[in-house]
Amino acid sequence: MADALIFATLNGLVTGMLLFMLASGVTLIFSMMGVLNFAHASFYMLGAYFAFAISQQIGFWPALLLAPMLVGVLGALVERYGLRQVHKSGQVAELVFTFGLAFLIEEAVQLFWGRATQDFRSPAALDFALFTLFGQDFPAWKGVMLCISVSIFIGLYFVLTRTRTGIIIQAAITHPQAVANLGHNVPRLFMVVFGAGSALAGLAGVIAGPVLTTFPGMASVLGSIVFVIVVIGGLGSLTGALVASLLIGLLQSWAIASGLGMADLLALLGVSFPPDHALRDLWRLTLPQVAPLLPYLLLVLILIFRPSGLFGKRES
Amino acid sequence: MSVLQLDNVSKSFGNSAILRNVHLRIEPGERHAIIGPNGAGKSTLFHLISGRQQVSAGRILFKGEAIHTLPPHEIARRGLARSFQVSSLFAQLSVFENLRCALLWPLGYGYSFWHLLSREKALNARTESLLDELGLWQRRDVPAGELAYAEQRALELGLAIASSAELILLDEPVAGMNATEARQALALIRRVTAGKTLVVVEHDMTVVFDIADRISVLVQGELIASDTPAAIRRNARVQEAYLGVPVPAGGQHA
Amino acid sequence: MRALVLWAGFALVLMVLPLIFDSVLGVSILNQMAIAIVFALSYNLLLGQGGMLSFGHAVYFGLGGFLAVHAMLLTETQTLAIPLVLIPLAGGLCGLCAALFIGSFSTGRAGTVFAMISLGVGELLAASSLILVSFFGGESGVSADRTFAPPFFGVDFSQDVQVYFLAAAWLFVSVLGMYLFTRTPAGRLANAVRDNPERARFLGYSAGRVRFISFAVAGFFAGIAGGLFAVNYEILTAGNLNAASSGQVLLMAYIGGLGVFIGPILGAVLLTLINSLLNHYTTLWMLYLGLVFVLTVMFLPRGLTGLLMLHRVPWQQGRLGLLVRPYTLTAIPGAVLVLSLIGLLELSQRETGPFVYLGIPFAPGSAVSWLALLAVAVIAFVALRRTLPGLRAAWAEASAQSPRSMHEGDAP
Amino acid sequence: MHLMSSAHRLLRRHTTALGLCCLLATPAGAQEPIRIAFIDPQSGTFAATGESAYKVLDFAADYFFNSRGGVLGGRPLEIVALDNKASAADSQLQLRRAISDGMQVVFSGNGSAAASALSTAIARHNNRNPESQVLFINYAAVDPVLTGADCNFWHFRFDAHSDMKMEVMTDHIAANPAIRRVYVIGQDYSFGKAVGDAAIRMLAAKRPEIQIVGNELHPIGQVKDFTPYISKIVASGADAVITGNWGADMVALGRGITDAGLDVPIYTFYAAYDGITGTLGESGKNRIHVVHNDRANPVLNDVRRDFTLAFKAANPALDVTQPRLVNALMMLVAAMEAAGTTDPHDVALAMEDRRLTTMTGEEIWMRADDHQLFAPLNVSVHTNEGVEFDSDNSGYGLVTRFTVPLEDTIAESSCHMTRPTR
Repeated sequence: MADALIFATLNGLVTGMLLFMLASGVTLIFSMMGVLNFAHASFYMLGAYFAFAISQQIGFWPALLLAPMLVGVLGALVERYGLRQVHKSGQVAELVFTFGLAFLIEEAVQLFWGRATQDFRSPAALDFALFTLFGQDFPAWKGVMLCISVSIFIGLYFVLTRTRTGIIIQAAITHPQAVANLGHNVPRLFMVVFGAGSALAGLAGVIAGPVLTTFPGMASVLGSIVFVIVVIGGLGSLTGALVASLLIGLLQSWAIASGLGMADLLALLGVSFPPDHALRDLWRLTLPQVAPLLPYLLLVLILIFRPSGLFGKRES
Repeated sequence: MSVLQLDNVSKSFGNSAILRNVHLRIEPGERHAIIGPNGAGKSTLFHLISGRQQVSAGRILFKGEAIHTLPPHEIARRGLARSFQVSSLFAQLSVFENLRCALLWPLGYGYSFWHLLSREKALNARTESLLDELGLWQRRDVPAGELAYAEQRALELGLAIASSAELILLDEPVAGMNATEARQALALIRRVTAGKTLVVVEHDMTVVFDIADRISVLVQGELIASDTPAAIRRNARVQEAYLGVPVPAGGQHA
Repeated sequence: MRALVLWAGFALVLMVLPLIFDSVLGVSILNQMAIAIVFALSYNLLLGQGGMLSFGHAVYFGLGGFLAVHAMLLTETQTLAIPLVLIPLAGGLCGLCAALFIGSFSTGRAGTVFAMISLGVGELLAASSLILVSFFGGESGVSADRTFAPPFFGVDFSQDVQVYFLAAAWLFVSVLGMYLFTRTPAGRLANAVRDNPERARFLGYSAGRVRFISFAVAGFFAGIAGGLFAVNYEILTAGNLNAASSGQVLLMAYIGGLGVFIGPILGAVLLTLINSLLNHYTTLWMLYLGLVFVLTVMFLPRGLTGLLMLHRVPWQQGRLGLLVRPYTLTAIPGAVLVLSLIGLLELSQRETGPFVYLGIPFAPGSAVSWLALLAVAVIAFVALRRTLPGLRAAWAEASAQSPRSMHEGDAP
Repeated sequence: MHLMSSAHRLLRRHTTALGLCCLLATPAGAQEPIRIAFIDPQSGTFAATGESAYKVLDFAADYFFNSRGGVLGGRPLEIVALDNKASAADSQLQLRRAISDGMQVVFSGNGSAAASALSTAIARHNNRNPESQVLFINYAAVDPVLTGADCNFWHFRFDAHSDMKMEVMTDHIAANPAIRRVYVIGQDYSFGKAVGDAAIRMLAAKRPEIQIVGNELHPIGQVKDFTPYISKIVASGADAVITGNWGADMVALGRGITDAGLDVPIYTFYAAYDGITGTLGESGKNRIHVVHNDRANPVLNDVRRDFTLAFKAANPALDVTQPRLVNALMMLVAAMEAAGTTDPHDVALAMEDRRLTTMTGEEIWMRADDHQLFAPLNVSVHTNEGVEFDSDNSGYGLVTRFTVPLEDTIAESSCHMTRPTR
């Protein structure tokens, strides 16, 4: 049991930090521009596909750098020529626009790379076990994933607290109107933040692509979870995004590892049902089965009882 | 019995107190103006009375009943209407629809989904006459968002007075108007609020002394005086704290 | 009087349609359209009329549909004899109940919070539909035979055409019901709350309660649409509840146009045609659909009906004639550009064999084909750049009196 | 009739307005073609499988029949792909389209939901409209109920159903004394559950001492990361894994297991072609065991070899993924020739109890009781050794290690079929 728990925790950390790379971008973009970017996970997918294409030509390591940059430029272009155009039609239109964009990117990816899963692999040099615990390998690539995502977190923290741009961004998060009054070029700032957020998502895609498989559905699998995190953590709160990312990552990982079921719970309570009971589907549920539901349940509960999220200060 | 009674009302955000121990009584039929420098807490006072914000301490009675714990729509239903400093309209609805919406609750339609609006003759007639009264007849079918500034202010006022509420709070009704527009607006206010209790927040001193029969002065969250216009003019504390600061006629405001 | 004529005309069109499109496929598409129209209009009550952006409207459609199928099953197993004509009502009531429950905690806030709750609830239900097999039937869904219901004046509903008339009747009633709802105090207040919830509060209305009512009504009609689906297809699957289904209805309402009542009807008709016909000709239809959607959001914020409505001012001023020439001049290079771009996309998808497009054979492997299409596209684009200013000027002239700026809606 | 065709023209004109009519190019034969609807996903997530299957069927129609003078005295076969987007509702819409166009045979199979919806819809349609009946050839949906409790006269299945495959799989596992601890994992829906339940039931009957160390269901198509599941498999000490997973879930599971350094055989049904073989590559070598009807390597005879070569020449990026499509087409044509008509009722009767020698020389049999086809079943291994025809042009492919003859795959029929009377 202990070994399962340790591995579940490690896996939860890796997933959680990966989710944070996406959630941080969504949070930054939302706080500044008031747009919940539905297409954010699509940029993550583009990161994986771009890296796959580049790594086939010139190798993985250049791809690790180039693909996120490409995605970032693409994101900036989307902001400049798409979102800005829609901005005048209001918040709902912006949300709907990113929704349509996600749809479009998924189709475009299929147009270029087809619908099958791509054989995108981590570099062969890292194809070894970092350590083996209780007979199970921890792949080196996962260690790299963790390193990259943690250093991104540290880098982000540094940029936001120690640099001029970061301080303007922070100001824009809490007082979106005030920054424009200070004479900053807000549209350009928006474009930069959108591009940087997309690049972060792209980087997440590059490092996750080899592990979580690169296929056209990879965006939608992750997409809504990222929103859940951002909302649970509190719209506009980076700390919240970090905590919620780790929470969701660990929660799902532990839920799967635990293997507990309703039947166990009922047995604990001394209740039993005949196997053909009308509610048989309910009491046969196991925690791993409902693990993917947990984030959504948490989302709905949080929104009902604490709409500003765990760390948020503002409602929508 | 006073129409409106504020007992010891305080409001603070975090550590900063916006209003401190405000006592105020407004009698039926009174035309009461609240003046004070920027940041004195005038708008906050309106927000507290109308239920937009919650009091930190004290209580507010409307016709003898406590309303400071009620949500805004409950307060409005009891006969307290207000206007906003920045026009707050239903931008995509026509002028006519804006006013009709304001009449629905007072005429007892509630949340009805079994009445057809076009069939309600009395409702529509009242809306039309209100349109007339506000001088917006020609703009009847224009979306509120497309009105000119002065027209928006007129409609704003219309939404506040439509319900024939007993107490009407007007937040800077002539702000941003030129002299002619302000004069017309004042005439309109006088005409449509005849016989009702009126509380006005206003910067423009000519307006205030023109319209009000009582004036309260709010300085840094404290009500330092509440008296007739003549008495207020003479009041030393008011002169020191407020009128001592030169305020050019015509009312410059932020 | 004019309204009466319009509604009679609507009824007449509904009666005549199956006589014109009387093939099995034609009737089938008509049925699909009827369902889609009711569904899209119910969504419009939320987003268009009430300002509530929902990413989970399929929940009410699906629940209504599942309940309807179960009601049909009850009839099939002779537990209860429910006339088929009332099945959509059962669906509607189920949608209403679900909306009453979910609306009770989700309509307190609009905007992003509402959108996120709808997303969460939608995902929750979609995921549980695969787990709760006894009600949702797992991935193969629940199926029932409609012909077991007692005949309705001798009609046993074994033929699609018979179902069409049932669907058309419900469509008529639903459209009328939703139209009338928008003309009631509750319906008008929904508009008011959409525009300015704060102000509505100071007029005596709880914004949450107003939204709740619209939400419940929308749920009811979505449930009716689900019930019609159950009657027509005799099966419901988890796919009817999921996010893709919710996205579809958003697309319909948005492309059609949210501002005007008939907008979603137009959107539903158009999207049904695209969904059921376009995929026969190209595997890229979803890509085209996505492009159309994104371009609509960008350039036609009020959808296709919004574009039509823009012509009202020129129409009223009798200047529509001014637009004919510039429209034609722009449409020709515009159409050529679009067609050549489609040609390029399709060509890129072909691996072998001649690809006959617009009667011209192209060879996927040859550079000539590519260059030819590309050249046409470039020429059309240049031509379009030259004709657009003329259109813009004509627009400005035609709608001179309107203070609103002209829309660049028709730029492809 | 006249009205109907004019309506048809009207509908066509409608699509011309969309500017896409001309994309439809159908070569006109001298004789009226026999048009066959292929209702499968051609767009969306599941399109890869549907597209490649269509290509195989279309190619086989030309290769075996049209180039040799057609069917029923010279009528060419024409396969019309209709996109059902793997949805039950769209399947029905496409069925209506096929009926509108006068087609009498429907091929389908991808996705149990769509197939069972189609089977029910076709049975109902045929009941209600005896003048426009349709035959349903199911080439891939493996839910046992389709030829069991939910069987009907119009449905013919040309793939072994999941219980038959599971019999073979469990026989194979039971025969391997090295396997003592088995982990069962599947997608959380009826097929995944059925596979898991069947595996446990059959293993318990065949080798009771085999321990089931895990029985896990995961949400279908929703799992971001399989590592937590893999951890559990590793922790359980399993020495074999059984799964019914397909698509991206299969790839992710397979790669997850190998990434974790777990060297155990994985027994499954759908772990080849359409990108899966290529993606599994080296990591799946000798680990992935697939139970299927469709033998790829070693190649049994020249007919099969020539067909594959010709197909690969025409479609270099694709593989002959499901040769049972060819079997189904051959039996259909044989039944048509025997009945001397394309009338679905007569063809169905002619198909019952029919035996046929396929292009590989193997014999297949369509049982009349439940319309289930019986054919030799194979256990094949994912490898790059001894592969004549690889898949996804990856060098890897399936090599059959073990074959169960037709007679040994026959299970009791549980179908109570009501045959329509004329």
